[in-house]
Amino acid sequence: MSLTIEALLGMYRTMVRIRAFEERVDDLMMKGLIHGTTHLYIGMEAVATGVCSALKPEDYIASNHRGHGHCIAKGADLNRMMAELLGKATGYCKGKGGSMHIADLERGNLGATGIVGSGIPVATGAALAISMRKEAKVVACFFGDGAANNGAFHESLNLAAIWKLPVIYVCENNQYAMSGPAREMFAIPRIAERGSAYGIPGATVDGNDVLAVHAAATESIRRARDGHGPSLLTCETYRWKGHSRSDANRYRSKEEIAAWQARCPIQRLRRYLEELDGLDARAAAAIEGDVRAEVEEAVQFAEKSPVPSLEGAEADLYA
Amino acid sequence: MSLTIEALLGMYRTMVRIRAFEERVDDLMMKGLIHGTTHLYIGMEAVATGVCSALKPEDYIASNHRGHGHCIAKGADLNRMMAELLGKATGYCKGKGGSMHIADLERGNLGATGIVGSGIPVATGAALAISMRKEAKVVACFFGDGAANNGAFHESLNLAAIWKLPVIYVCENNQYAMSGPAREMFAIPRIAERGSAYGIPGATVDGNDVLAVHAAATESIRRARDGHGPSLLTCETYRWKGHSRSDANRYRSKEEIAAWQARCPIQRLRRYLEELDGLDARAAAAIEGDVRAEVEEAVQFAEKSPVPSLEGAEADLYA
Amino acid sequence: MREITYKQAIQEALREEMRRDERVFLLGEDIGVYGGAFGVTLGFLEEFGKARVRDTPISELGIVGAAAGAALMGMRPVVEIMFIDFSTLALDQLANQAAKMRFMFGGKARVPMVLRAPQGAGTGAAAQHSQSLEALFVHFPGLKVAMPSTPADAKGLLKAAIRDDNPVVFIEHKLLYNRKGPVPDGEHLVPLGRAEIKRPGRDLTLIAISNMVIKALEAAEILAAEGIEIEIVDPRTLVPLDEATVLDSVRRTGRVLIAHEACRTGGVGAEILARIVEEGFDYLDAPIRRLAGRDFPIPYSKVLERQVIPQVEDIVREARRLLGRAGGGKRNDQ
Amino acid sequence: MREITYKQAIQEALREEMRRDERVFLLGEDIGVYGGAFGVTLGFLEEFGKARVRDTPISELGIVGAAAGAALMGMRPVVEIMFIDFSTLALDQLANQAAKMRFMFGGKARVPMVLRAPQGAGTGAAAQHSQSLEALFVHFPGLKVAMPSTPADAKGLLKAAIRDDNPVVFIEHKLLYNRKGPVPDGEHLVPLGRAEIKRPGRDLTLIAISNMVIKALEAAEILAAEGIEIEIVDPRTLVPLDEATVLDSVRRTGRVLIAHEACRTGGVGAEILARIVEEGFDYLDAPIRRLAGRDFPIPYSKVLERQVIPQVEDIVREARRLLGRAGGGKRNDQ
Ligand SMILES: Cc1ncc(C[n+]2csc(CCOP(=O)(O)OP(=O)(O)O)c2C)c(N)n1
Ligand SMILES: Cc1ncc(C[n+]2csc(CCOP(=O)(O)OP(=O)(O)O)c2C)c(N)n1
Ligand SMILES: [Mg+2]
Ligand SMILES: [Mg+2]
Repeated sequence: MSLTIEALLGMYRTMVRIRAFEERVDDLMMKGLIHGTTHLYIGMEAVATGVCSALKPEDYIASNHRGHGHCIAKGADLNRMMAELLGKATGYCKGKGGSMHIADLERGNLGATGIVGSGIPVATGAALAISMRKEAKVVACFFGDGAANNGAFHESLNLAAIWKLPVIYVCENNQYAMSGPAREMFAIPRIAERGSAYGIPGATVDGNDVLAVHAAATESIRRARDGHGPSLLTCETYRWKGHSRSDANRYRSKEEIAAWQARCPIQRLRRYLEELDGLDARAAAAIEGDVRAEVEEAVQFAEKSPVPSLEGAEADLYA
Repeated sequence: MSLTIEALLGMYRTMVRIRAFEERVDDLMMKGLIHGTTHLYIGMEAVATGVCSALKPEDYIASNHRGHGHCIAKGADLNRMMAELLGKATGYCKGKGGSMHIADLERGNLGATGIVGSGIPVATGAALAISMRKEAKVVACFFGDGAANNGAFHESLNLAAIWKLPVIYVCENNQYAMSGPAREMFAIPRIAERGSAYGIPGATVDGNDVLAVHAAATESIRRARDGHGPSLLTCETYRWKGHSRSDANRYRSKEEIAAWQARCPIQRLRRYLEELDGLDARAAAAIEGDVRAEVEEAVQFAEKSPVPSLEGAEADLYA
Repeated sequence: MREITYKQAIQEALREEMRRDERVFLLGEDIGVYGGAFGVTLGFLEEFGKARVRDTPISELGIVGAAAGAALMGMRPVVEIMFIDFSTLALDQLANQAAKMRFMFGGKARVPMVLRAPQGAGTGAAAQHSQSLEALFVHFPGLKVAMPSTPADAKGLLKAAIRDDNPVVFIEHKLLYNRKGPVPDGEHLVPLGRAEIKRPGRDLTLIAISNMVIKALEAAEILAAEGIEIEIVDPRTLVPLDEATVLDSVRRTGRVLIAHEACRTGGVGAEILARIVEEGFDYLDAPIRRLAGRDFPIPYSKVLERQVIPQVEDIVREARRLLGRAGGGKRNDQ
Repeated sequence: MREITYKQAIQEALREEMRRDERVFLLGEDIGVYGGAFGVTLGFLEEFGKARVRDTPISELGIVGAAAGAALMGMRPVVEIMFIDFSTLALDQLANQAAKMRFMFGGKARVPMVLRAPQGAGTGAAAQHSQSLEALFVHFPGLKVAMPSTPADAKGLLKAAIRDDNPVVFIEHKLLYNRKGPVPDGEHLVPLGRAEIKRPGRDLTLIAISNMVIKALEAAEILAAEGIEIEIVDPRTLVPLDEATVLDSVRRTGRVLIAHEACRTGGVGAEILARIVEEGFDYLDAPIRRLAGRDFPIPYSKVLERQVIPQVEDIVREARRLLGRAGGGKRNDQ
């Protein structure tokens, strides 16, 4: 691991940015300013950050319903994200997509999708395109533990395996698929063991340790870029918030949540940086201040943006 | 292995019956007397026979497009089978189903299906019913190597695993899915390794050795009946004939076919029985004569049966 | 009569049938302790236990197929698909297996299963969580399709669906869950295949489906104030479709408007319209018109979402237009 | 003009587009050395190699999704689904991803992919290999749907579909593969969205789809001998639908018959009928009638299979009936 302090600080900033963005979204939801539902990434910041920091800007990601973190980690513009959540014409999708469908094609985010598992075939196809064009790019495909029980997972991993596609499958095992506990929905202890069904490497890392995620992702990405095909990286983590707006958290205990909160991925990197003398309280506060300001600016941008109209929407349907 | 000579002779007769039936079907197809397509089981007789001989009559099977062998091994009436193939009103499905849809619910054959992999969820649901009713029955679910790459396989095996359902998944690896060679469609050497993705035992047996199939099936069935859940049994075998009527066999060599024909499952059991002094040429000829006569009778029954009419077909659509 | 919500009505139906017949069981994602995404099965786990209130992985194809298999064995599963949009993942098992088994097997099998799912826009859930997809199911012989608009129909039809020996797709509307309506005490069944006139009227037949019935009733009040009496026919089940009741109404009014939320092109409005033309052409004094979802995926923005779905004012306007009254104006349905 | 088969026409289209644009590639089951279940891609592996003629496992959902992903990246995949019946397995990727991505993403993405699949009964392949499912695709905004009936249309539409920047479902009919017809030499494109009058006539407009066009042409000969001149309109694409050509014909004839092989209930015939009623009611001298597949799964028996699908004699009979001629008799379409 040869990460510079700058690189580590970059990761730290990304994680804090995700956290701040999500907290503000949560707040706007409570206030009824965001309609529909959203799925918050709080607690899982190390996964998107660890993976995306190992990608090059020209690489791709495929996201899912819990996608804000992926999007931010891949470098998205918070203004356009927030505008999208507020259903505004200036949003990433001109208000047509919302939280579950943000795509940022310019920065290689191939889009979020609300149907669990459905991004996996799409990511696999993107990797196929790369492979056919003989480009040295890779696709990182994010999905949850729940998605790993869908047929889309199976068919895609097999395709990628037999065609040696440059894709890394990142399973964010936050222990639950909505209320479904991974321990009951799988009869195996580690989801990464499924790699063996396709003849691809499967690795499990602590998904709250951004450095561990980064290291494992770097390895998988190198493999993919070198033409050795896909791998399955399972990151063990936890979502702090309810599954979505309507979740009453009946399926898990306060203690369990608290135990995972004690393992905060941001605090963890902060402590590490402090040990390295890379970050002190002032610097941390400055970062915090920066990102809160960015987020506030995004909210203001979104609020004063115009609402969309259906005028010309045909052109957004058919090219 | 404590199989009696009678039991072995029963298996032998079943295999010869399947072979004779299929050869006659092939012949009727060539003559244009069977329309549509059929998928012949010739060369694979040991799999259905080995598995079904390990089942009790009250157990169930779920079949697939290449289903005549399963059907016969589960005790079907050749007359009604042949009548179905000839599209007659006396057939198993009153001429409405044809080769790919024969079901024999009285004998526990839950039916064949023409959509690859689609019988797997159905078999799993049947096992769920058994499990909910706390019956000591099992379901044997037959499918090909090709089906193991479909999402239906993945979702079903996981369900059966987490619910410990009494089902044995019998993958008939005849090396090809139509023209798709298993060696190219999987990046793993043995399909049975996929069991580990679901936390269930996976075993691979010589699918041309009826005794090996019987032994492995017996073990899986006991496990299932005792409440220990599903297993995945892969039987390595080969189909001698083309995939279906229209196959030009462009994807495999004559030598390969010949090599597998030299490993005929019927001859193999015959040699074994001869060694045990359980069968001599006369007895073998008698069996051969019996089943050929049965098959001829079936053809005659089918030929003189009436064609169906749509009269009253509404009642065959909605109960 | 006592008033309960649509959701409570569905709960009563499920509970009564589960108590009555132990072959009835539920399976679906998050239906246990979570109570289902819309809370329909809240409390069921406690009463009926894990075996009969079966939380599943996110395996729509697998669980619909498992329901078909269990049904074939004589069980009576009720599968919940969290949003009907996801039924596209399960369509093979539903339409090529469950729907066809009986016929393919020559009339031998019975597949008594129900697939329940909520549909409809209006919650800001965007393109993949807001569709109305009844047209898919209507096209596959072997399926029955129910779409209740009131608590009473929801209860009665769901009980009938569970007792039916065929696969029934039972489509709920998200915006109806918390609406109240009268539901008779005690055993209440509504047979599949019988339409209901939700409001009688002489001037125009408005055939409305699911939540459109509610909007139609509102529109009817507005129109009544203008002296226009529209008759609202709710087919309640699309398969079987009660053509007789529809045609009888058309015979009396001579004018027809059909309203549904699903996309216009290829929606069931076309089928209903076609049947009226084929069987009741001579009754018609004017072209039949459809009010339907515009041919777009459902947009996220609240403003846009509202625009792609027919609203009360659209019904009012179309009714006026059909009756040659002023204020017909420009239409919003493409 | 030279005559080639429908299958050869499709081959020419694929070959020309693959030679012209290296982003075009094929994926599907057994399309390589086997040449596809119907031999459409025979020889392609030799010319274009394994990378561009990509044999896949039996993973319909996965490969349609992979095509969508590759298309999103700027490739132009053409997926072959062996029988359209299996598209039910891939419907989520087709209808919820490929069709919606552009819209959901605010008009940014392009998804230039083609899904080719054969459909139709008449080969004794029974309930799961004989369906006609165009109605499913027509209902999802974002998809285009082509159904050529002649070699020339097959070639021209497929080339246009491949060059189109949207997902196009291109539906072939098994019974047409070996039929010959004239196809112009050289570059030949048929724009999506333009109907063609396959035979002019003054007495009745017969809107026929896919293989029904062939049956309609036969029926027209029989009717012509009786002095009845029917006009056969082939929409060629269902989305976009060329309403103008249809309505213009109806305006001239005043009588309409619609024929397709798909099940009657919820079939596209209803949609076409509805549009004519909505826009051309005043042109109509008689109720529009549909001739369609009966609402059954396709039975295996040759005898039964024939009975559930409209035949030439059914068209002749219905045309006579609509024109009030003798011999209309009892109908066979439920
Ligand atoms: C195919 C499908 N089934 C069900 C749902 C409803 N749903 C949305 S998110 C979710 C849980 C997903 O779990 P997981 O994949 O672990 O991701 P997480 O939400 O935990 O990040 C469910 C069941 C859906 N969106 N798509
Ligand atoms: C879902 C689906 N895709 C494709 C087909 C066409 N098809 C029929 S059999 C077959 C090969 C099946 O291979 P396998 O499962 O190995 O069984 P086998 O025929 O070798 O016994 C294919 C591709 C189908 N029937 N269903
Ligand atoms: Mg999860
Ligand atoms: Mg095989």
